[in-house]
Amino acid sequence: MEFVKPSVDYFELWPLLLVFGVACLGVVVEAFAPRAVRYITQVVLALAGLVGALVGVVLVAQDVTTYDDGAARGILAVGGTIAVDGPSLFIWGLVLALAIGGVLLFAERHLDGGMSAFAGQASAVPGTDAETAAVAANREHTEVYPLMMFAVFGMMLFPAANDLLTMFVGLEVLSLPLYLLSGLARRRRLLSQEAALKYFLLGAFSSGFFLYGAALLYGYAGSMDFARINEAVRNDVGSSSLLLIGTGLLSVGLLFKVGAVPFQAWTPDVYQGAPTPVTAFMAAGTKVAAFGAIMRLFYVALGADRWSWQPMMWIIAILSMFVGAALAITQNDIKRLLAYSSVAHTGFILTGVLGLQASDQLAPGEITSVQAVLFYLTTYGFATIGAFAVVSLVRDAGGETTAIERWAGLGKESPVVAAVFAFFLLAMAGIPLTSGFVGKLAVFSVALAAGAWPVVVAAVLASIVAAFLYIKVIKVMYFDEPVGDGPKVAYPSVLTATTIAVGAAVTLVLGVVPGPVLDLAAVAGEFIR
Amino acid sequence: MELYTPILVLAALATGFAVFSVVISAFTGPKRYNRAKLDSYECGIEPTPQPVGGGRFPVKYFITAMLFIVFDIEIIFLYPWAVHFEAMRLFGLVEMVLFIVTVFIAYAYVWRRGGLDWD
Amino acid sequence: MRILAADLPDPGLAAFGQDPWWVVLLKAVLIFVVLVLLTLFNIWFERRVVARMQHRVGPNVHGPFGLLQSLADGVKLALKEDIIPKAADKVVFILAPVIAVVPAFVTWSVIPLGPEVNFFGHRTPLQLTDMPVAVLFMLAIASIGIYGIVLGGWSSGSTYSLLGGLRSSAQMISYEVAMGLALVAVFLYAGSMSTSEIVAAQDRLWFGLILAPSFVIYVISMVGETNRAPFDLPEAEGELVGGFHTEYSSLKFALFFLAEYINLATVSAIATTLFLGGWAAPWGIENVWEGANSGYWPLLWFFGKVFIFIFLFVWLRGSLPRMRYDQFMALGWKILIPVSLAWTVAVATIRVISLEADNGINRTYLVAGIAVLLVLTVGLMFVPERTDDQADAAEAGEEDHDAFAGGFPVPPMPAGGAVRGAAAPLSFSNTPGGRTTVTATAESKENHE
Amino acid sequence: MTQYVVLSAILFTIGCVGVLTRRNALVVFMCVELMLNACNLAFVAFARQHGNLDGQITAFFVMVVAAAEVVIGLAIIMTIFRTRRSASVDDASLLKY
Amino acid sequence: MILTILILLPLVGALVTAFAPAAVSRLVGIGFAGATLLAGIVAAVQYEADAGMQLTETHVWIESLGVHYALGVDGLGILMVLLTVVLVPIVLLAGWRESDAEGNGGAKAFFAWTLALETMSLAVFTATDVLLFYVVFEATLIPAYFLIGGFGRSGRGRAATKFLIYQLAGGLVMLASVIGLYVVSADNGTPSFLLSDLAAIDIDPITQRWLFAGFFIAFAIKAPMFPVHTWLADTTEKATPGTSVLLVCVLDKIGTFGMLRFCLGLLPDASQWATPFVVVLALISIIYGALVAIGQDDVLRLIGLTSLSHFGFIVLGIFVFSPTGGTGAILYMVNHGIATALMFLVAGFLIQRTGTASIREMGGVEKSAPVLAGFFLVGGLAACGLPGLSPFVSEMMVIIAAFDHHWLVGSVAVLAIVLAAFYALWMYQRTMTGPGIAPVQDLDRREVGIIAPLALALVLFGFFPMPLLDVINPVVHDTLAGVGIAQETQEAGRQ
Repeated sequence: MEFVKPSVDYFELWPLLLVFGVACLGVVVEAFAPRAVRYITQVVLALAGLVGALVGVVLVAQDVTTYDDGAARGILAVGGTIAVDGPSLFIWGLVLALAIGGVLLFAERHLDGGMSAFAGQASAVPGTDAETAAVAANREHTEVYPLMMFAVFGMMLFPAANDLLTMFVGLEVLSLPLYLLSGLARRRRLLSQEAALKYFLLGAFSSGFFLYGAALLYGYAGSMDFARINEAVRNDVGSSSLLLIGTGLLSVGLLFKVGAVPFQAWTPDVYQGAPTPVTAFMAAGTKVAAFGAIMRLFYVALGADRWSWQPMMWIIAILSMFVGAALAITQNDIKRLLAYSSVAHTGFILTGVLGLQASDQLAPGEITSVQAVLFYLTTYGFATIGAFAVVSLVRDAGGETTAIERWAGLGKESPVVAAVFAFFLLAMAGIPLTSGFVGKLAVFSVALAAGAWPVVVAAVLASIVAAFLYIKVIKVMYFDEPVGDGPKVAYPSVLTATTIAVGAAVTLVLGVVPGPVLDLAAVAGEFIR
Repeated sequence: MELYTPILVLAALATGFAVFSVVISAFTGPKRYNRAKLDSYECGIEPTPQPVGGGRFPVKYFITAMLFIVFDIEIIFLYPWAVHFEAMRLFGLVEMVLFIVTVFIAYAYVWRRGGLDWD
Repeated sequence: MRILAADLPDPGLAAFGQDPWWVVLLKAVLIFVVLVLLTLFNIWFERRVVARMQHRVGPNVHGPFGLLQSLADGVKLALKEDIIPKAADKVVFILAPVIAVVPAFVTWSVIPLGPEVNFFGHRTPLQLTDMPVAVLFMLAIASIGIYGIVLGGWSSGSTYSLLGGLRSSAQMISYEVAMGLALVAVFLYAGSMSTSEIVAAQDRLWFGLILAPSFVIYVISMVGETNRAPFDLPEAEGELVGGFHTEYSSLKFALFFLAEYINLATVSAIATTLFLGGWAAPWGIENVWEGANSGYWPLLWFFGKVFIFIFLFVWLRGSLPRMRYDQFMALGWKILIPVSLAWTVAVATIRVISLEADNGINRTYLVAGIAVLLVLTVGLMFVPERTDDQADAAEAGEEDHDAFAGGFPVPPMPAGGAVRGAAAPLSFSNTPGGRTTVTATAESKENHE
Repeated sequence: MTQYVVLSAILFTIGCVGVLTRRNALVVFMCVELMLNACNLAFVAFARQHGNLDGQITAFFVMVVAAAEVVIGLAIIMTIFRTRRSASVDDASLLKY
Repeated sequence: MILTILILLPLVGALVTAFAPAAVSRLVGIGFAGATLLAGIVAAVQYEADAGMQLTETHVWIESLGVHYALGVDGLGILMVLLTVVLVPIVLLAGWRESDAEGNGGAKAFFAWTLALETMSLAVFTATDVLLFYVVFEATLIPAYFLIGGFGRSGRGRAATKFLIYQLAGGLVMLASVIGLYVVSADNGTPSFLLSDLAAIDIDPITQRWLFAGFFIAFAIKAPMFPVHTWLADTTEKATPGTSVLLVCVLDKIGTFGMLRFCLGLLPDASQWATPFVVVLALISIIYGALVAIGQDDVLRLIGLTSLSHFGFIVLGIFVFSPTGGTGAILYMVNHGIATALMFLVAGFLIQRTGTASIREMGGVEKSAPVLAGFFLVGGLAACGLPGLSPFVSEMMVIIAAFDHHWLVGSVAVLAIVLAAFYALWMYQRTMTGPGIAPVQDLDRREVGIIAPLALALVLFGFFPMPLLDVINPVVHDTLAGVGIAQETQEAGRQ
């Protein structure tokens, strides 16, 4: 058997490899460092790794040159399995930035009496003396940092994968640590464990679909490689039923990850049950990575087959927006509410994904769908992580108070927190002068330009419903009389404070001067086809 | 598939023998009913009823099983690599060393956390 | 993904899959018969040898030298009542012995017993069949055998059987890892997984010599794999009465017995094939007599080597005490596996150096990789185990709590681990340790009931 | 080859139905594994059909992933089980919408 | 540049007020409002009539979306700016005390939000880039929301939410049209949101109609028209009079302002096409508003509903496409601003004194508080268009134009005057005359000082509307020119 040695291109990959290395190093630290120094070591290690990787992304981004056919910039690494191109790099940077915020939230210890938000001893049964002992011993799982780094690695691999196998591996590497993390809450452990269980079962289920879809596509095209699949689709080899079913199953797996209707069932439970820092990181990061993957798969591999998957996407987008917004209104738990709103946002982003147009149909300087979606992801990511960070501040004796009615009077209790949260909500509602508005504008524009006007109309109507939802919360915070002694706001350490501040700042800046980021997304440009 | 049919022949032979002896023992042996004899053996004391599903096991067995899976998977990758090693040479070696080291990190973690201790 | 092209059919296996049906049938029957007889002989052999070692006589009544003893035992078993306890899960209970015994036979289908011979006027190798993944196949089948034991133990509905089954499964999988890793080195050198080609690859030098560590690891783990003394913990009569087959009687029990002894022969045969040159005559012999490796003679060499191993088994049983379970597991997980991993890498390195000798390789690149691994290994070897986790145990003993949450028959160590290893001198200093041991045992017992 | 694909499809469907209908978390989980293995079968079958090894390699990776899922999944299920002595997904009902 | 200063001044004021110590915050706020007033006057002085769009400034804002930070005012814009900068200080003064009343958000917040609102409104009136307009158009809602929700009578929270939902809904519908414009401009070369660029494109009629629908719905909600007016009554009832002034007299003008700027300016054909429909709606609003107003018992609610009728007039004036009508409409916007502001403020003082807003529980105020009653009467008469007060002029012009358009339309409009007279005078009669409640204390010097200018303005423009008309006519001429061309083409098409 002849063997062709693949080129690994370590330089372009080193952000990826660095994150993975740091994750492994974290495990080594867990194994050998004494318990006393683990916390600080892990936090420093994780932050250093992420920042280093971020720098790496910038360097690589400056370094990459045009790919041979000239349409896109970047390279195909590791024998064509990983595409380091503009969108990949943009998403890497975004994920890393969000992950830094995540680490800061993970490391927060001031909110809950000097303890992090994670269980002292996950294996100890809740309510047993084993658990109380673990709490008394001031235990905490510092494994969360390596786990998170693995998840980040997956989030970076997922959108950069250039064949179905790598994409599947990325999907799993991103999911598995999150399953565990969402089960590690210190408070309300039963809820948390259930969340983990549901997330895991449904997640594994959906990844099964993804895999079978991949198998069928492989059967159709005879290769896992996106470019090959694209060729096959263009030349229309093989039976189109394989292609159709395969595409459907693949999209089931992917749409589950972004929590699109009808695959959103896990979202509220997991968002509510998981420890809030995890929720923040997961909500922001997973969506970014998964949408990167969705765009790559559907644009690069199945772009030629647009007309068969777009109708499905239309329906799913519309459903997601309406169901998400409508169900969100009925919620009385802030985390569930945000979860459903994230479902609605999935619908909006899908609207942008639908804006796919051949480059010759675009006017010079007109915004492309990739650009729009990337921008929306940026705005959404920061707003979400900020919002959940704020949620982790509002507490009472039993931990966080997530019941919305208990938030009444927050405007008087702590005007700053209330204002920041209201700001995030307005951003999600897409009020002008917040980043959310520009994001909506961008995705709607591309969708309309691509002729998906029914979706845009539906999106507009849905965002009216959604707006009502966010305003409802703002009204509670400002104009309702507090029940009982009203909510208390725990004073955060600099870590959470930084995260919230950065989130708010980004949300504001992107709302007022979105130009630079939009241009960056434009420079990120096209996928390597 | 020619290569595999002989195996089936042998397997059929063995199965036939096994089934035969299981069946035949029902007829050759005597049948003398005795309640105590049908109880599960508990050193003579009154046997304790088994909890449904065999009850709960020490978590150690679980951990062992998981470790086994991990290493079995590693072996899955080692075998083809070993067989085609001559083709890959240095590249293969380096990649495999990286792979082994990665697995080894997890192994070290388990070891240090007492996952391998049976006391 | 475009690295690999389609694989070509393995030229080395041209000889196989050509036999007419009657040859196949005949071969199969022969193997079957040979195995049954071999078992009968092995039982007798073991009893005689152990008896010698213990200055007894052993079975000597039935037939010459009591050769028919095992046969008699078999018949006796067949005439015993076939009991199915009422707590048992009937179907599985009956199925278990079958599942245990069939794989034991099937494994032999890929063992090369000799070269191509004239088989009733038809040229065919002395081997039922072979395939590119023969060794993998053997391992797979062997691990199916484990199901028989686990299911047998589980379906008996008796605590002893249950724990016996659990233990045996745990120890089998533990040692299967070490075994599997030990084989990697062989494939590295043979460049194939088909048994016949591995044998062919050893025509110059036996792997048992150049790959001594692999050989040693394999031998140790094969003993563990077969639940034989000193690793016969699943049947530790002191703790578990009969282990997984406590509730079995009559021919069902006989089948388990049969399976165990066939596995004995199987692992020996595998060892012979992979490490001792299979059916090839020991060196020197073909120099003085070139016919040694042709015709049916190789059968002699092959079974000779197999019997060496079987004697080794018996010898071990006769001379070594049973290990404690935790020591046993520690041996498997903490010594065999790391060592075999390190050894594998070392072998691969040597291979590369020898292969790339002509074009000078970049050694620093290479050494770096090895260094990382060795540092990790050595570091692991010499760090005292669980230093900080003992501290944890002191402050909140929930990890141990998990450890025997369901009750675990082996007495737990006192926190200090003072009496680890059998030979700790008994003194007043560790009597509290001893006392805790006792109490812990009691509580664990009642936990698990 | 098609019959292998059909078989894999059947297995996949069985697993899928199992996930949707069964209530015991462990059984659900096994059904998921069944789905993954059905995928493996399909991959290998297609690999043989197309005469390249991609599918077989994929099968390896799928095994790895399946193993990882087993490890994590069993850990999670066991934690729940230890907590409430029941592995039924219906009992996991604290989270209601 | 002056316009940017004009916009930034109140913004800075809002921030400073928000962070200033409570003691001086009100002074700071009023100071900035005054400064803004000055800036507005300066701008007005620099503005010369009959020179089209001027004081313009243009910078690229979001390049990839073709969005610019582009400002400029024509006659209409400058008038609205003036109206705003004049009304805001008055509102602040009027809210000097009551915004501190218990249950309210406090004067500091009131002043800060009001100034923020002023910034946004000024930006709306001066924006010449569609997206910039949209952005600030939506942004006005936030301060308005907090003004309504934070100050006024109980139940204001719901009112605020209702208000915001209505407005957001309209806004988002409009967003669709805005994006539509973007796509259209992208299809015709490079995408741009500049009014000037967009006016250059001639959009095919069908697209125009869709876009028109989006814009018109938004503006109809903003300037309450018949089907989508229901937020108005609740809001004006619950909010403080000051807030109501800002809403009705400034914010709602954005609606009619937008109709002139965008519907007529950018989509002439569609506007032509929609005329019958819009005119009917306008008439319904006129009559319906008047009728409902008559039935009201709450003073503020009543006043709010009267302006529904007035906005009907304005829209009618705009959509009859005649110079008289257009001029009348724009003039009406100014006058209505002044008159209604007067009404609201006086009513506010009245409610402060009587402690109730229910007409049924008032009466005979004129005996104890003649000055208050006098101002109230002026306002009422202005509302029903008494000759000599400025609304009369505009109302007449609109009605004449209506008759030119179609005799039926005109006569319906006339009918409204009668109704107006009825509700205005009947309200006055029920509250001021007749058997008195406990005597109330008359307006003090501060309050007189606050509302006197408005009354004066009413009288002044009643007799000398010329200065306003000079500013207005060119705008109307330009706008109608745009539409008129369309008319001719249509006729050409018919022959």
